[in-house]
Amino acid sequence: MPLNPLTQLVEAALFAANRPITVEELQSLEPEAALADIRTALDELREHYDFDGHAVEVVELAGGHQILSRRSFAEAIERAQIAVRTPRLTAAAMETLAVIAYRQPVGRAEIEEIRGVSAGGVLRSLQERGLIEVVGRSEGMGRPLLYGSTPLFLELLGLRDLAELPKTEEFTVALQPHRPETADSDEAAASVPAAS
Amino acid sequence: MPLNPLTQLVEAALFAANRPITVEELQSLEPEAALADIRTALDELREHYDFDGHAVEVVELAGGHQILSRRSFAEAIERAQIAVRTPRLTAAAMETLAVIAYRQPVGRAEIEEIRGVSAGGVLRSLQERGLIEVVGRSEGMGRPLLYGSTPLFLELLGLRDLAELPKTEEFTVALQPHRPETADSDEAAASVPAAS
Amino acid sequence: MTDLILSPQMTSSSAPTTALGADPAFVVQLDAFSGPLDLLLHLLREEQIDIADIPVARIADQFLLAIHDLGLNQAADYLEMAGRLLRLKAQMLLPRREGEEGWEDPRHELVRRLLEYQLIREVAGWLERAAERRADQQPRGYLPPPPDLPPMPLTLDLLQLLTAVEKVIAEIPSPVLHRVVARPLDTEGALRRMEALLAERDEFTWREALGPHPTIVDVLSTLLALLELAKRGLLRLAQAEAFGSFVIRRETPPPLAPGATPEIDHATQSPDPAG
Repeated sequence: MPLNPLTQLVEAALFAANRPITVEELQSLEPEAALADIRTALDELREHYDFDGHAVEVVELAGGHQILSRRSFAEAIERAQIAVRTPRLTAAAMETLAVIAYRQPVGRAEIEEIRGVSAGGVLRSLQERGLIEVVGRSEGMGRPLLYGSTPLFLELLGLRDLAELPKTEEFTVALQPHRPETADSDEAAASVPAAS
Repeated sequence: MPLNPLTQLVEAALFAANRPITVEELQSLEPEAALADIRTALDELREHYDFDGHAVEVVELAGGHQILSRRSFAEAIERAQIAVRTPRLTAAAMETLAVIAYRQPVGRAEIEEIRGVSAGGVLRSLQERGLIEVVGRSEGMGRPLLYGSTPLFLELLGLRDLAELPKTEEFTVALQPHRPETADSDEAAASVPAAS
Repeated sequence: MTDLILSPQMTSSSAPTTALGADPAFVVQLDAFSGPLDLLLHLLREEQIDIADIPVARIADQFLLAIHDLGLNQAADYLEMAGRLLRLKAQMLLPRREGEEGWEDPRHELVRRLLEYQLIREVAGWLERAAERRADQQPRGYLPPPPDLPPMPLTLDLLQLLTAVEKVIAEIPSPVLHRVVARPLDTEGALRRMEALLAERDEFTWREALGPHPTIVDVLSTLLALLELAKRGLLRLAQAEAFGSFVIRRETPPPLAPGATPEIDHATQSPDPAG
């Protein structure tokens, strides 16, 4: 089942670009193709990869599409030292990202207030990694910088958009005062929730 | 015609690798596979890509194997890359560039003092884009690097040289290098307090 | 601040054994906690304490002991929290009447912060798991350098650069620069000016003495010159009212114009050769 020409073009572009590409960007490959045609081509490519059992798949994330290797091969690839895994962020970085993701645009003072620690170093390194960016200045005293998350943040988490972040209400378990008798079950639950 | 498991593994590894991978390296993915099995898997992958008209192919180079996009898509990919990225400078980069253009040679500390934010990430990205370069080291503590603008900077602005940068009264006051005030030479101006 | 640097003896009496103090492996791991709130949550969990009803005195002591044992008692963030806890401990000890109107539990703010932080921890955990899942999938590893492409067309123009320059300037806090310049008073010059004035007129005002647009230097020089001339008895300074402009009057006849003085005119009318 040979791929049709537009699908080939889409595959070439997704393969060449090392980041999520939007449907609109793909359309610029072939000006005569409608957005619907691009979507059809993406579907064909996705189905083809699935049907033939390719080790890669078309993933939708950060507002675009990207070809990524399938999850099941990660361990073997790492073991053979052919590619390295993205290094994990520290707890401090993750907490700071959490505050920014949910409160953006948010200033340093508020982040520090919530986390109870100074945030200068973490903010700088998150900014250098391109996971957050300055999105404006507050009207307050000294007009402090306000931070927001970047598309790369979505890429790091494999999210399509910010709406995919769980609502804070979904974490209400955590807001329940911690009671002795439920301590064990809480901890067990805390480690699982978003596994699916 | 679904790919067999070893072929999948080889595909995943070649896709994720940042360099050509030898048959021996591929073998380490699956210790039970013989070198001949790896070669068969490589052949199967190559034939599959050819048969289904994929935009990529398995190429043998530098003593190893690599998946590359086909030559016939080079133009489209090139076009796509241009369409994909419109590299615009961020406000932070612009401001940093402005400080450097008018104050060069200038160190990171001074840039940070003027802009009130850390400049490490921005400096690196401006340097990577070839808009600024290290032009020396300061005599000060730790002999910090000094930055200046590059010919590319002038090229992008359409300027013949730095002297063509506009000079307004405002700019010169704020961005001129500090000069130590010499008291005695000012006696003539003694009756005009504001040095306007 | 000094009372926050604890010696172990100060707390050992009240502190029950915590996992932190007992396990030496824990002590080494400084990064075990991402902040004072994290440590506080840990202590509450250890003790199986309801966040809504924290025994502040006990937790404050445990917190102090913990940061001491963990070597965190140098970190400002932990010290600040220790300070808060000690204040809270003191507030809880204040006597209050039963059912007192308007009494607010001083622990309220701490509880609010702990709950908020706990939520952020949950969110961070979710993000962490999402990132782990994403890291299980590799992007294409090899990216060839673009073949002989001209440098990326950067959107950069002069107007943008100048706008950026203006922005930078706008943000620069205007430097407070005091120019300190030696400005010697020109008393000599002022003396000569005053003598010239006195030669012409019997009487003139302070304002006239200063001339148009005097600088502070002119004012001081003129004043000194006038005082000097008054001391020599060449003029008299008079002020009609308090804070009024003062009048300068010549005290002796000018040597160069004898015929101009009224006294001489009256006394010696005839000897005038021209008469």
